[in-house]
Parts: sequence; structure tokens; C-alpha cells
Amino acid sequence: MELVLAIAIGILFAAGIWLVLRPRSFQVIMGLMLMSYAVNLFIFISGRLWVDKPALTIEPGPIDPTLYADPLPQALVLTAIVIGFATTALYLVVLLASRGLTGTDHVDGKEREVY
Amino acid sequence: MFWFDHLIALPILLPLLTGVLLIFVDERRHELKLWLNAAGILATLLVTIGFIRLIGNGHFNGDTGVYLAANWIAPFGITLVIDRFAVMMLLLINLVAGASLSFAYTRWSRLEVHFHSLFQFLLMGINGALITGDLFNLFVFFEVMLAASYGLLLHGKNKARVSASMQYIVLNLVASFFFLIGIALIYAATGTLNLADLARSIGELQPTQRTMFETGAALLAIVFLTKSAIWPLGFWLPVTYGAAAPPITAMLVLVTKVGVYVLYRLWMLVFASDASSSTGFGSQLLFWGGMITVGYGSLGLLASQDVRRLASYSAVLSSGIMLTLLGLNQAELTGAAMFYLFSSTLAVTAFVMLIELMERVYSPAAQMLAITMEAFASDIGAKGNTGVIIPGAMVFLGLSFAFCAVVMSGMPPLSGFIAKFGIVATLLMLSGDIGPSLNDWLFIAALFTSGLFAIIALMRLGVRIFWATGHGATLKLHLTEALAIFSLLLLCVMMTIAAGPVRSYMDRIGDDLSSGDNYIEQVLNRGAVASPSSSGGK
Amino acid sequence: MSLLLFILLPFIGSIVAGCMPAYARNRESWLSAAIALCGVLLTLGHFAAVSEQGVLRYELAWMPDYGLNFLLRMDGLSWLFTLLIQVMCLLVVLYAHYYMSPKDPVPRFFSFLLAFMGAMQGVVLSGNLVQLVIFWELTSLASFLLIGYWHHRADARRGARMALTVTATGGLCLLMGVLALGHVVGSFDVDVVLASGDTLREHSWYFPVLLLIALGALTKSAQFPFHFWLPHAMAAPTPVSAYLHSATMVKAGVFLLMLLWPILSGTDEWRWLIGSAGVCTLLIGAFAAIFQDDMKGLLAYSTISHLGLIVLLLGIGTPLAMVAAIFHTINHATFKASLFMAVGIIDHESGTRDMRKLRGLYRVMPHTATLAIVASAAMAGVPLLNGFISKEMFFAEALTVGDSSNWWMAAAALAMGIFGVVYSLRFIQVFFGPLAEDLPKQPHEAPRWMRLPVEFLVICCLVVGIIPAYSVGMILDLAVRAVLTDQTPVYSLTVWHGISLPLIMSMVALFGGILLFWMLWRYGNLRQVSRVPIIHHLNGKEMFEWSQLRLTYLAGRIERLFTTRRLQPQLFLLFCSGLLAMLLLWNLAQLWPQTVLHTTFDPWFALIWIVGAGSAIAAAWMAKFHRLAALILVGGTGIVTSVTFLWLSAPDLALTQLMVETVTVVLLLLGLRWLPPRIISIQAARVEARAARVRRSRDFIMAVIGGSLMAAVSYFIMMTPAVNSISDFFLTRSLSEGGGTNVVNVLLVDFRSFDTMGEITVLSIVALTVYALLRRFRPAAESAVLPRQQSCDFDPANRQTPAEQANSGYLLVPGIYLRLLLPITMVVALYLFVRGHNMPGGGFIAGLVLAVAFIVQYMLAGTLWVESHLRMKPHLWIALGLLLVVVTGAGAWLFGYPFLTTHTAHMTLPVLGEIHLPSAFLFDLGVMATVLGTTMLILISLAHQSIRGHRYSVDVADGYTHHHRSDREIN
Amino acid sequence: MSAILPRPGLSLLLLCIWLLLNQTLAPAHFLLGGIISIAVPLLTQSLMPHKLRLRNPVALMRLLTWALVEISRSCFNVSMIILFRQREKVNSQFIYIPLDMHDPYGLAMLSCLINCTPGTVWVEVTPEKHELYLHVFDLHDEAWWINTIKTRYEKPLMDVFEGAADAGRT
Amino acid sequence: MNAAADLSNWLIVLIVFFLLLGGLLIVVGALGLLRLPTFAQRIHGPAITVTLGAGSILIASMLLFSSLNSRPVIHELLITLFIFMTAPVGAMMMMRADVYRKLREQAKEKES
Amino acid sequence: MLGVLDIALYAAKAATTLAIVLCGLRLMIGPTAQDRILALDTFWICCMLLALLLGMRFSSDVFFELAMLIALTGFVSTIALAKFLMRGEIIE
Repeated sequence: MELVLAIAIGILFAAGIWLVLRPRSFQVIMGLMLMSYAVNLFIFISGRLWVDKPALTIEPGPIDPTLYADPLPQALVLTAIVIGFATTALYLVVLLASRGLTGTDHVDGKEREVY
Repeated sequence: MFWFDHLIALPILLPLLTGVLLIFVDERRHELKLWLNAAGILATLLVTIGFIRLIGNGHFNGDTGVYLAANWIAPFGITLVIDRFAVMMLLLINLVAGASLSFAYTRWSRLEVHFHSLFQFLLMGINGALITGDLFNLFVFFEVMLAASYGLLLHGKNKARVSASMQYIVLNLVASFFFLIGIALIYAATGTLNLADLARSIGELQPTQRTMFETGAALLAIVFLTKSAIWPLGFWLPVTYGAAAPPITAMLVLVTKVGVYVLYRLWMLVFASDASSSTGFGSQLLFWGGMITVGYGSLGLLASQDVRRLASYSAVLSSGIMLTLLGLNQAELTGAAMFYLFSSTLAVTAFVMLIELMERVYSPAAQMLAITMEAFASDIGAKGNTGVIIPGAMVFLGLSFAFCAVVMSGMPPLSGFIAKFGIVATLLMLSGDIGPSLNDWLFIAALFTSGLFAIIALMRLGVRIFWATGHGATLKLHLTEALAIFSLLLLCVMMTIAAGPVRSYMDRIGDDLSSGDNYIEQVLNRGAVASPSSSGGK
Repeated sequence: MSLLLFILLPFIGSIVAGCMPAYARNRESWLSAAIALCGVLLTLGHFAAVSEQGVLRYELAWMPDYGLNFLLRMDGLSWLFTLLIQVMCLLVVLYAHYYMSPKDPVPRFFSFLLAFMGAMQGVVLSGNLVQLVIFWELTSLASFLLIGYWHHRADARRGARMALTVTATGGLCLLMGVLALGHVVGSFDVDVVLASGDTLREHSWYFPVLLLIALGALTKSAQFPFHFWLPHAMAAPTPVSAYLHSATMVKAGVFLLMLLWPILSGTDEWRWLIGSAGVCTLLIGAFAAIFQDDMKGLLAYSTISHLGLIVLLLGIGTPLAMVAAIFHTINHATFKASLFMAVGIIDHESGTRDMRKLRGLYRVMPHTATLAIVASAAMAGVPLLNGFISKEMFFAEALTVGDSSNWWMAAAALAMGIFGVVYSLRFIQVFFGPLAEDLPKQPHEAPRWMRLPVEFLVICCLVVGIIPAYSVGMILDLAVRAVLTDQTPVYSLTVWHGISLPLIMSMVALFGGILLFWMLWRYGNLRQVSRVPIIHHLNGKEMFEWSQLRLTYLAGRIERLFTTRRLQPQLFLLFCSGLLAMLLLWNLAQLWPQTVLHTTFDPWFALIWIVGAGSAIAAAWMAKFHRLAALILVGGTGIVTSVTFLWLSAPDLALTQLMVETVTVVLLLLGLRWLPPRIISIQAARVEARAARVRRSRDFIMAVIGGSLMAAVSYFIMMTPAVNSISDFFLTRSLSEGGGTNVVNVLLVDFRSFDTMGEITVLSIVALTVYALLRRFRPAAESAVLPRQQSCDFDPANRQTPAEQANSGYLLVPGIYLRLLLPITMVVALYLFVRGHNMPGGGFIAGLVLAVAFIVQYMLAGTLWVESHLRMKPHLWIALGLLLVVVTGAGAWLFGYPFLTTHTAHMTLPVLGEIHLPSAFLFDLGVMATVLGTTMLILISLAHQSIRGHRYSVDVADGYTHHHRSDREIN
Repeated sequence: MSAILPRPGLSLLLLCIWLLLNQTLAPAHFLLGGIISIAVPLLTQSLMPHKLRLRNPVALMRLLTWALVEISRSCFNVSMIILFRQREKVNSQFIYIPLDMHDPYGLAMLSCLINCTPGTVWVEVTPEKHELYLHVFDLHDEAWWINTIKTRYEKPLMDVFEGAADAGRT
Repeated sequence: MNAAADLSNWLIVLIVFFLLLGGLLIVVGALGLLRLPTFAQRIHGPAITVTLGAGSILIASMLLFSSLNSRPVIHELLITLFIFMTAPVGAMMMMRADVYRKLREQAKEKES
Repeated sequence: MLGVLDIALYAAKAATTLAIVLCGLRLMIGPTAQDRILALDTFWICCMLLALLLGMRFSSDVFFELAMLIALTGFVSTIALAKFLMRGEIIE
């Protein structure tokens, strides 16, 4: 299970890196999305991995923390997801603006001169 | 819990509130917006000064004000921490912010909607990053800061700005991913996010956890180094500064400084205490990175043909010097470093604002003249033995340029010189009889060389702009703009005159940072307000 | 206290002068003259005190912790220099009043001049070495400004730049030397320093200190090899040359050497360093002076050689040599200043300084000519003039160097004497012969008062030359005693010592000089020669400029080499550094065995992730040419991610992830419409291939390494046993004190509500930015053309407006559902919001759900229709939401709790039963409003683009044949 | 009345949804749900141009029950085809079915039934001839389909939504 | 499965039946999506999943929770309702998109 | 007898996962955009069912909201994509 998740994170990250290093702004935004998935999962597992634990809704009465997964990383992931969404949106709009003003969708705002 | 403890949250809340209120105000009522904005900054400044007084009078025990947001004790809740270091930075930030607002008033703030709100949000982010005591909260405030800076960078959109901000945004997004990974690693290793708790627990880490922690710390370091434009990671800086509107560039300079601040804070708090091999390694890395940055910056200064690049390279230079000082890993140097940070920041921001005035007088094209024109110019041009009469605004411009140049290049007598003198003197003082180490010598040499290069570059530029092409040029100078620049330079002068007290205050900062235990103790022992309904954590 | 006046007066004066209007020349000069006069009187007033107490001190605390106080100190030497500065200033001001043209903006001139005077005073009076350096650099700045006074002239600019560069560099060296010196002797206070000469000379740092300080001094007083800046500084107005570049500033270096003579001198290093510099300068200067055609140039070089003489005397290092040095300093100041002024007069009256043109001026300006001749005689060292005496002293000292075995010093001295006579003759020959016709102006005698300073100085020369002992004896003595306190030698200031070797030498020099001049004049065609014979090609100026340019170009090349303005390399570097950081984990590998497995392998989970990873890779593969497909694939990955969250029992995350997923897809689709078509052109592909293949493979390797590293890291994390984290606290307190059963939500709105506040602020910032960015934004022309799908004629929808499509067109039937879903979704959103505190959900999800519901309406009926039927004001939502959050947080203050402390109000109503209203609820409400507002604002601003696009396309589209998005590219 | 309750049916539906969501009949929730179910339609009615008129709920019930059977039957068929028949034997066709019903809600209901029945997918109603453009997964007898749709589905729906009055003309 | 001791066997049998049926139908639908040749045919596969597959799972869940909480738990009906409201829309849109895209491609071939 | 229920739940879960995998394959192989969209749509449904099954597995209502939300909003991205395919832009 751990191995599966680790490999998954790795693959997502690799795809993200590859795309982020591409010259086209749309590829970059795709890469950013993939990377944010990977990073979210990574934060999530920083509280270690628990399967077959009940979700983090607790009944009244004394609580045995060992029965539950670590809630803090989940809260962090939530915040991270939101911020990631916001920045993605912003980047998308900047991408459009740059495409509109410079006429190209190259990340540098100008086509790379071919030599 | 005294009334003044609640003040600690204000540096974050005041800008937020102001920004929100500014959203309500209609764009057409520009004056009102401006006054609201100014009022927000002024209030923050007053609070800051209040902090100085409070700390000075020892109202906060341990001279460290701790605020438990939402009333949860550390390390569980989020704590805000105020000490001299934070207060100094707050002061600097808000002073510069005020200046750049007054500069932006005439032109830039009318260019697009929501300038003022974004401005305040940026301040909120910076202030939050300065005073938060929680790692993830730091990330959040960094994002606030960055998001606002994106917005402001795009302000008055044009080709250059948009493509520059593409670069800036993508780099910072990736850096933010690193930030998150680093936080996750640190949490996985230590199970806490509170800075004080981290500093406490670093001693009792298992080797495994320790390695994870160090990796996380390294990633965070990369993030902050990117922000503070260390050599191989700082190429975004000239591009961005070159594109942004001058008052915005001034604020971006502050953002850079925040990166440096956080590095100092974390390093001094968490690493300075523990003496593992990795720390030494890290400081070596930091030192050399800083040195390379200094070299890069000074070469860039020498090579730069136009004003904007010159400004950005001097910013690079100053953060390079700060990083090197940190890499020397002596807490006593912090005072000198802070002094330098102050004066260089003031000078660079003032210079950045001058840029626009210069460009208003001389077309940027004229600035791109090859330097050979100056070097081998045959004695062409008017030969008569009568000088050119300079209009008043031009006198102001020239004088402020000269002031900036003097401070930035560390020439006597202004604060730049005091700062450099302080650094070298402290280094010599610390070295004692054995004399400074090789690294110290290298650094001193770099310091002087960079100063020389700055002199040459600035002089060349000044001569070209003010003397070579200055025939009857007239400048429309608005009072607010003049005021902004004047006040910044005035601060430099005051720092020079009051060098003694200022410097000793900065040294207190150094002492605070070097004694991290006090910070840890204050934060972790801070009790929450007991509530009738519930007990314990609350 | 009175010492302070010496510094304050000039600076105040300079500020006042600077503020005066441009036409106020008289007021200007009166002010300056007054200040200078006061200075002179003050100086004379201090004579008694100095001669009695030896040293006057005045101290102000500045940076006491660093031994850096504002400390003024006046001893005999500095008194002498003060006198020099003040008197010269007085004369120069008087002279300048007539010299400067009425059209000149004199305020600038006088204010710079006074500033310089203040700085110079600071140099000679400061009793603190660092402070001395400060004033030192100030003099450099002032001279820079004064040289560049006529900045419309290229030579003035160049001269100024050269002077500043050289002297400032020297200043930096000096600073370093002073700091090192201070470190060695433990203080910057001059008196302390002077007291501890032996410690310094023993110390291992002696040579570096000496070298650095010497560099400072030599650059300042234009010693070889730094002498080249002085001739170019002659572009300054003549009063400036007279004042700065002959009398005072260039003497600063000499002053410094004299000041530190007691502690630095007496070693071989000193002798060789200073002495050799002096000798070279002396000879080169004198030799070069002969062949100048510009009178000022000649004087400049002679100044250089005389400075060399003084420096050489200091280098010789005997007490008598010191006496001679000080004495010559005075003499040189007097005659050289007067000569400069004379040149100024000639230049002023005849309009040129070119000795090739000038001739026979004696006929038209007899007074000036006489003065100039006498002064140059003094320069040549003719008996009964002051130059003679000091030069004789110099000869005497030159003879004493070593013994008879090395005669070269004497030879050098003799040569210098001969050259001196030659250039003096060359100088005065402009007065003889027939009057030149081709002069720019018709020369005539200068006004009375303009000649006065010259006359005064020349009289000084005579007086000192005839009765030295009674004229300067006391002053000289004072200065000498100040420097060599106890080792003051016996010396006699008399004209006639009887026949002695020095006397013979000076006679030889005199007549040899005349002879040489005659020969050069007759055979050497001296009159027309305009370049220095042997040494012309070691041209300091050329070298300076060349080095400057080289430096700049080199810097530029290096900078270009080590910088980039493109994004991809920067990202690559960033990733590299990140990976390096992760490599720190390598030694986790040893800790491998002690890891624990929390879970058992689950094949189905692996299967799901095969899909997820597969679609991620496919997305990476297709993102360039099949954007839509890539988008869908990324969506698939997103779903797999949220399924993972679900699987690992984190429903909140899954929920948020899915909603964000949906909104993001809509967002990207809105953006996708404006991206340019990407059609593979074979040729371009082939051309690109070479460059790109390398890049691609590089990136691919990077990606693989990065991915595997990430995988390794996360695996290690999951394998290492969990640490006892702070999370138990949250679990135990969530219900009892947070008042909610959903721990994650309680974390968000209570424990870490500060984060949430920041987070929604980020959202709002982004939304405002997007709005501001797109408000007046016009999409690119070629992308504004209608999509291909809307330009085909057989689709009935293309004949309808969006509203018609929705209300009667093909969207009618779906529209029924979509419209019915709006209220239902709102109810569900409210439910999620209310239950959020205890169940998955909360304000954020609710806000997103609401936003999605509205967006669906936009998609259905188009922007115009929806907004004509329903006005939503996203700004208002954002602002209200944030405000609510802040106010809720601040509400805690009323109860004396910190910001954002939650408080639950319990009330029991008759019918409804018990109701709990936690303040976190209001907080969450604010979050919901903000999220709704931001999402709507972003999406609507994007949607408005296409309206603008349509409007725009009408203008541009006709005749614009453009295949928008070929279908091959979509799938 | 209509000022407060523009859409009584919708309000009722929303109230039911609310109570179902909260799985309670507590008075507090009745109150809250009531408020919501009155407020929401008021907010959203401007975006809902088409009004719903239910004439004959009983017929609707009957239709639904029949449809359920039909759905499961065709579900079975389609599954069989997917699992066991080789693909080229499958005869998928587009067919046109002329429609008389104009009430949008009726059409919506029809589309729901058709799409939920495996084997048939609604494409669109052609604007000119007002024909239903339909895709059938495994077509053997086109006439049978047209007949089934018109009698089994359209007529009852017209009863339900357009009333018996104009349902006669088929 | 905790706290479910009081489930009567016939109920369990019922639940199990619906679960298995649902699972089977889901797979069959997905299989149809995968192995049918053209889009117009593939779109019929998921219909099974959506209707009966989902339906039977929902029934199972309803039965289970009702018996666990020993009171009728019927809020799964909501999900059913939503599915029946949303699934047709998606299907219609996709189908129409497919149809018109095919038409466009034919038009393009005619041009060239 | 409860064991049977567990097994059945596991089987259902497995079946759903299998369905997800099949959808994923279709998602990847395409070949046309509408195929991918269809696959994505089915994907959502399967997720919803998975959520329901997990809810039954843990016998908690927590997952119910999730399932309901997917049922309610899962189709949005589907129709957005479909409309983009059909009209070239989703909000006209």
C-alpha cells in the first residue's frame, strides 16, 4: 500500500516536472495541477498512512486518539488545495493575458528563436 | 493577558480590514481610497511604535510578546510573536510602504482598479510573515504576500509586465510546492509546526527524524533563498523589477527582504543552537552562495546600462551581503547586518522611485547610449566657459540621486558607510588577536570591491543622465512624489546622525536572536485565557 | 567648541549659498569671502593656544561602542594646513568673483567650493582616523562636482569621473588601512595611534597597513602611477585648479603622510615605497611639464613633480627632510596658486591658454606678466625667492641619502632642478616677443581686484624668500614640533649658508636649465612640439579609460554568461537545487530495517493508481497538441486522487478535491478557448528537433530523477514510525472545546482559523487581481474569431442567441433540469454549510457548490441572459465575507479573549428545543460568502471575455480566414 | 400567495429534500427548512422561465412504474449484448420520431425516461420538424420503436403535463 | 461491520443480493464502455451502471442503514433523484456533441 | 452470516474498482474527445458508488454527503466539456 502510494506520488511529480519544464504555458499549467496533486498527497501521508480507520468524526465521550488518523495533515491539505486552486486560476488568467498581449503562448512571451 | 497583548494581532488585522473596506469604496472616489489606505498604514505604524515603547518599558516579559490566536496554547494553536527583530522589520516595511503609497498617488494608483486593496493585502501578508510563530501559517502568509505581489506586478498591464509576471508566478508556485513539501517533511519528522516547539524538539530527534527534518529545512531554505534572489535562483529579480511600476518595485524589494528576514529568523532560532555537522555545512553553503551573489550583483551593477537593471542588481547585491553575513554564522554580526539591511533597503527603494522621475525626463532610449560615448568622447559639444543653469526640480532629482548613490555605494558620510564600517569593524572586533579568518577577509574584500563597482556604475550613470544629456530638461515633479523620496532619504540621514543609538538597538536584536531559549520559553509557557465554560487548552 | 566652527561655518555657508538665486553673484561671493575671512581670523586666533597647549581637542559622542566619536583635534601641523586652506580660500573667492562669467550659475559653484573647504578642514582637523576618511571622501566628492562644474563639456565630465574613480578607490584602500590600523593599536583616536608606533611596527600587519594607507595618500596627491588624473582635472575652472589642485586637496595625501609619519616611517618598507614613488613622480612630472602646450597642463605636471618632491622628502625620512617637506608645502602652495591665477587671468583676457599661440603678452598686461615671472622664478628656484630655500634643503637631503656610494638620488634631484628651470622658462616665454595677432580676444590688463590675490601671493614669495626666519619661522617651527615632537632637529632658515654642495647644485640646475631650454628652443622646436617625447605612450588617461571599458565589457560578458532571462532554465535550476536538498536523505537508507508497515497491500488500490498514473503520463504526453484530451486526463488523475483520499478515510479532502476539480475544469475550459491553435508543421518540427531533442532528454532525465526521489522520500516517510505529534490534542479537544465532531473542520475554523483567514484572503486577492486584469482586456485578434463549431451552417444553434438556445433551442430539454437543479443545489449547499461543523462540508464546500450551481446557469443561457435576470455582485460577497470573518474574530475581544476565539451560544427555545450557535458558525458563513464571491468573480470575468470576443470578432473576423482549432487537435 | 410562494410545488420539494437531508422531523428543522424552501425559490425564480403544470399525477405514477420494468428489461438485454454478442452483429441506428408534445417539462421527463433506459439515447429535438432524434443501441424494428415511444411514453406524458384536453389529438 | 449483530438473515441475504447484482451491473456497464466499437454504442454502456447498478447499490445501502439504525433511512432517495436528473443531461450533451462533430468532419471532407 | 455481508461488500467494492479501471482505460485510449468525456462521466458515477460502499463498510453517514455531492455536481464538468466540444466555448 505504502509502496503503491509512494510510486503514485513519484509518477505524478515526474509528470508534473516534465510538463512544468515545457515551453508552452498550457503545458505548464497542466504540470502545476499534477504537481499540486502530488504535493497534496505528500502532505497527507506526512501523518503516515492509515486504512480502515473511521473518518475523523468523533462521537461524544472519551476518545482514543490511536483509533484515528492524524487530522492535522488533512487540515493542511485542505488549505493547500484551496491556495493551489487560487494560484492556478491566477496563472491561467495571466497566461491568457500574456497570450493576448504578446500573441504567443510561450512562457517567455516570445517564441524561442530557432538556431 | 493585558490590553496591549491584543495589539500583537493588529499588524495583520489592520491591513486586512483596510483592504476589505477599500473594496466597498467605489473606484471613482479616489481621494477617499487614498486616505483610507494611508490611514491604515499610519495606524500600523503607530502600533509598531507602540511595540517599541512596550518592549522598551519591559511590558512583555522576556521582551517577547506572544499572542495565542483563537486562544489555543502553543504548540497547538497558532501563535504570533513580537520581538525587536520583528518590530524593526515592521517599522521598515510600513515606512517604505507609506512612501511608496505617496509616490503612487499621482499616477499609478489610478491606473487600475483595486490597487489600494491589493496594496493593503500585500502589507498584511508581509506583516503576517514577520510576526507569525507557526510554520504553516508562515506559508499561508507568504502566499498572501505573493498573491498580492502578483496582482500589483500586473498593475498597469503591458507586454513586459505580463511576461515578467508569468515568470515570477511560475517560479513562486514551484517554490511554494517546495515549501509545502518541506513543511510536510518537518511535520513528519517532529510532529509539530510551531517554530518554538521545533527549536525545542530538534535536540531530541532520532537520527531518522533528524535526517527528514534537515531535508525539510533545506527545502525551506531553497524557497527563501529563491525569494531573496541568491545567485542561481535569483534571475527572476532583474526581469521583474525591470518590468514593474516603480512604487510596486519598491514593495517587491520589501518582499525580497522578507525572504532574508525569515532565513535569519529560522536559522538563528532553530539551527544556531544545535551544532551538528549539517549546520556547519549549511552555513558554508550559505556563505559561498552569498559570496557568489555578491560577485554576481556587483558585476551586474558594473555591466548594467539602464537604471532599472542597476537598481535590481543593487538589490541583489544587498541581499547577497545579508546572506553572506548569515553564512558567517556569528550572532553578533546580526546588529551590523540589520543596520545594513535598513539603510540599503531605504536607499534602494528611494532609488527605484527616482527611476520613474528620470525616465520622465530622459527617454529610456537615451539611457541606452553606449558607454564608449562617455569614455572616448572627443571634446565635442559646447566649449564655452559658462555652466548650464539647472531648474529646481532637476536640482532635487540630482541631489536625491547623489544621496542614493552615496548610500548604495557605501561612500561616506551617509548610512551606507556606517553600515559597512560597522560590519567590518565588528568582524575585526570578533576576530580578536588571531585576526579574521580567510572567509572574513574574502568577504571584506568583496564588500569593498562591490562598493567600488557601485561607485563606478552609479557615477557613470549619473554623469550620463544629469550631465551629458541634460540640456534644458524640465521635470514635472509632484509634491507627493518628492515627499516620498525625500522622507526615505531623510531616514538615511537620520540613521547616520543617530548611528550610535540605532546601532545599539540593532545589537540588542542580535542578542535576542542569539539567545533563542528565551523565545522558546516565552512561546511555550504562554498560558491561554482561562474561560468559565471550558478549561485546559482554552 | 570653537574648532567646530571651522567645519560648521563652511558647510552652513555652502547650504546658504546653494539656496541663493542664480543671479546673486555678489551676495554669493561676499558670503563666501566673509566665511573665509572669519576662518582666517579664527585660525590666527588659535595660534597662541596651539603653540601653548600643543594639541586642542573637541569631542562629541557618536558611536562610542565602536570607538567612533566625532573628534576634532588641532595641533601645529593641522593649524598650518588650516591657515593654508582659509587664506587660499579667501584669495580664490576674491579671484573667482571676477573670473566667473556673469552667465554662470555661481550659487552652485560657491556652494561646492565652500563644501569642499569644510571637507578639507575636516580632513586636517579630525582627530579620529575613520572620521578623517569620511572627510577625505567628501573632498573627493566635492572635487568631482567642481571639476564637472562645466558639465556640458565632455573633457570636464571625463576629468571629473577620472578624478573621482582614482581618489575614491584610494579612499577605500585608506579606509581599509585605517580599520586595520585601528584593529592593531586598538583605537582610531589619532593621539592614541601616534603614541603606539612601536606596536604597529612590530605587528605582522605593518606592511599591509602601510601599503593601504600609502595607496590612499598617493592617489590623492597624484603620485606615480596614479598621477594621470590631475592634468585632466584641469578642465575645472581656474579658481578650482588654483585652490584644490595646487594648494589644498592634493596636499591632503601629503598631510596624511606627515600626520602618520611618526608611526609609519623609519622602516625600509616606508623608504622604498614612498621614496620610489616620490622619485618617479618627480622626474616624470618635471619632464612631462616641459612639453605641454597648455599652460594649465604645464602647471599641473609641475605640481605633480613638486608633490613628488615633497613625498620624496617624506620618504627620505630624516627629520630635516620633514622640515623641508613642510616648508616646501607652504612655498609650493603660494607660488603655484599665484601662477594658476595668472594663467587664469591670461586665459580670461586673451581667450586661450595655448602656449603655441600666445606671445608678447608683456606689452598688454605688464602687471600680470611681472607677477607671473616672479612666481615662476620662485617655481624654478631662483635665489631670493621661497622656492630656492626649500629646494636647497631638498638638495641637501638628497645628498644625505645613503652615502657617496649611491649618487643617483642626487642626480635625480639635479635633473628635477634642471627640468624645473626649463618649464619655468617655457612658461614665461609667452610674455616676450611680438604680440600675437591670432588670439580669440584682444588681451588687456585684468581688473585691479582680480590681480590682488596674485600680488599678495607673490609678495609672500618674496618675503619668505628674503627673510624666511622672520616670516615663516614660527609657523614652520610650530608645525615641525607637532610632527617630530622630541626629535626636532636644529635647522636654520637663511638664504646664505656659504658655498656648499647644495648651492652649487642649484646654480648648476639654474644654468643647466637655461642652457637646455635654449637648446630645445633652438633645435628641439619646443614651441610646436605637442607631445612628451619618450614617455608619451605610457598615457595614464588612455590606460584608465581602456581599463574601465574592459572592466565593463568583461563584467557584461560574465553577467550575460551567468544569467538568464528565460523561464525554463530557471525552473530547471530550481528543481536541481530541490533535488540536491532531497539527496540529504541518502543516509535514511541505513535505517531501513527498523521501519514498520502500517497497512497491507490492496490490489484494488494499486489498480486505481495504475489508472491515475497512466492518465497523468498520458496527459504529460498529450498536453502539447491535444489540450482538451490532456485536460480530461488530468481531471481523471484528480478523481483518482480524491478516491485515494476517500479510500484513506478522509472524506473532507475528497469532497474539497472533487469540487475544486470541477471548478478548475470549468475554469480551464474558459481559458482554453483563447489559446492559439497548435498545428504541427513538419518543417518547424524538423528545424526544432536538433535543439529540442537535447532539451527534452535533459528534462526527461530531470523528471525521472525527481519523481523517483519523491517516491523514495514519501516511502521513507510512510515507513518511519509515527512520532507523537500534536494531533492527539486536536482529537481529544475537538468536541469538548471546539464544539464540533468533525475534527478537520474544527481545525479549520477554530484551532487553525488563522490559516483559514489567510487562505480566503488569498482567494480574494486572486479574484480581485483577475478582475482588474481582465476588466479592460481585449482578447488577441486572431483568437477572437468565432470557434469553428459556431461557424458551420448546418448546426441550428448557430442561428440562435445563447438565450434562444436555452429557452427554445437544443438546450431546452437539458435546461429544464439544469434550472430545476439550481434551487436544489442551493438547499444542499445550505445543508452542507450547516452540518459542516459536525460532518464533512463546511463553508468552503458550500460556497463552491453554490458557485457551481450559478456557473451552470451561465453555461446554459449565456452571460447576457443570466445577468439580465439576476444581478450578483461578487465584490460585495467577497468584501462582506471577509468583513464577517474579521468582525467575528474581533468579537472575542469583547469577552476579553484573543482574536478568533470561538464561543458557543446555547439557547433553549420553547418549540424548537435546544439550539447551539457557535461563533465559528459565523466565521464559516464569512468563508462561504468569500468563496462564492471569489469563484463567481473569476469565472464571470473570464466569461465576459467571450462577449467582448464576439463583439470584437465582428470587426476583425470578416476576411480573416483562420482555422481555429482543428478537430484532430481536440481529441 | 404567488408573491411569497411563486412555486408551491418546488417549495414543497425543497422542504422534503431538506428534511431528508437532515433525516429528522424536529420542529426546528421544519422551521428552518420552511424558511429555506420559501426563500430559495424567491431568489431563483427569475432564472426559471418555464412554469410547471402537473395535471395528472396518477398517470405519472403509472408511467414511472411501467418505465421501471421497461428499464430493467432493456438493461438485461443490453448487458447480454455487451457480454455475449460479438460487436459487428450489433445494429445501432439513429431514428427520427415525430413528436406532438410541446411542454418542456414533458419533453424533459421523456428524455429522462429514454436516457435512463439502456439502449436508447436522446440526441435532440429538431427545431424545424419537431422530431425526436434518437439513437437506438440494437435496432431490429424501427416502426416498433416509434410506436412504443409514442404510445407508451408520449401519450401518458401529454396526459400528465398538457392535460387530457389536447392529449386526444395523436 | 460493527454493531450489526441484530441483522436478520433474510435481510442480509437481500442486501448481499443487491450488492452483488449492483457490482455485476457496474462492471458490465464499464465493460460496455470499454469494448463497444463506436461512441454512439459506447454511450449505452454506462447507462446500465447509472441506472440499475447505482439503483441496486442504493437499495442495499438503504436496507442496511435502515436495519442498523432500526428506522427507515431513505435519504439515498435523494441520490437517486439527483442521478435521474443529471444523467440524462450529460448523455444528451455528449451525444449531440458527437453527432455534430461527425457532421463537421463530413463537411470538411466534402470541402477537400 | 455477517461474514457473507463483508464478502459481498468487498466484492462490490472490487467490482466498482474494476469498473473504474475500465473507465480509466477508455479515458486513456480515447480515441476521440467525447469518448474521454464519457469515460470521465462514468468515472464520477463509480466514485459515487465507491463512496456509498465505503459508507456501508464503515457503517457511517460521513460518506453519504460525498456521494450525494458527486451525484449532484459530478455532471457539471461533463456538460462543460461536452459543450466545449460542441460549441467551442462553454459560456457564450
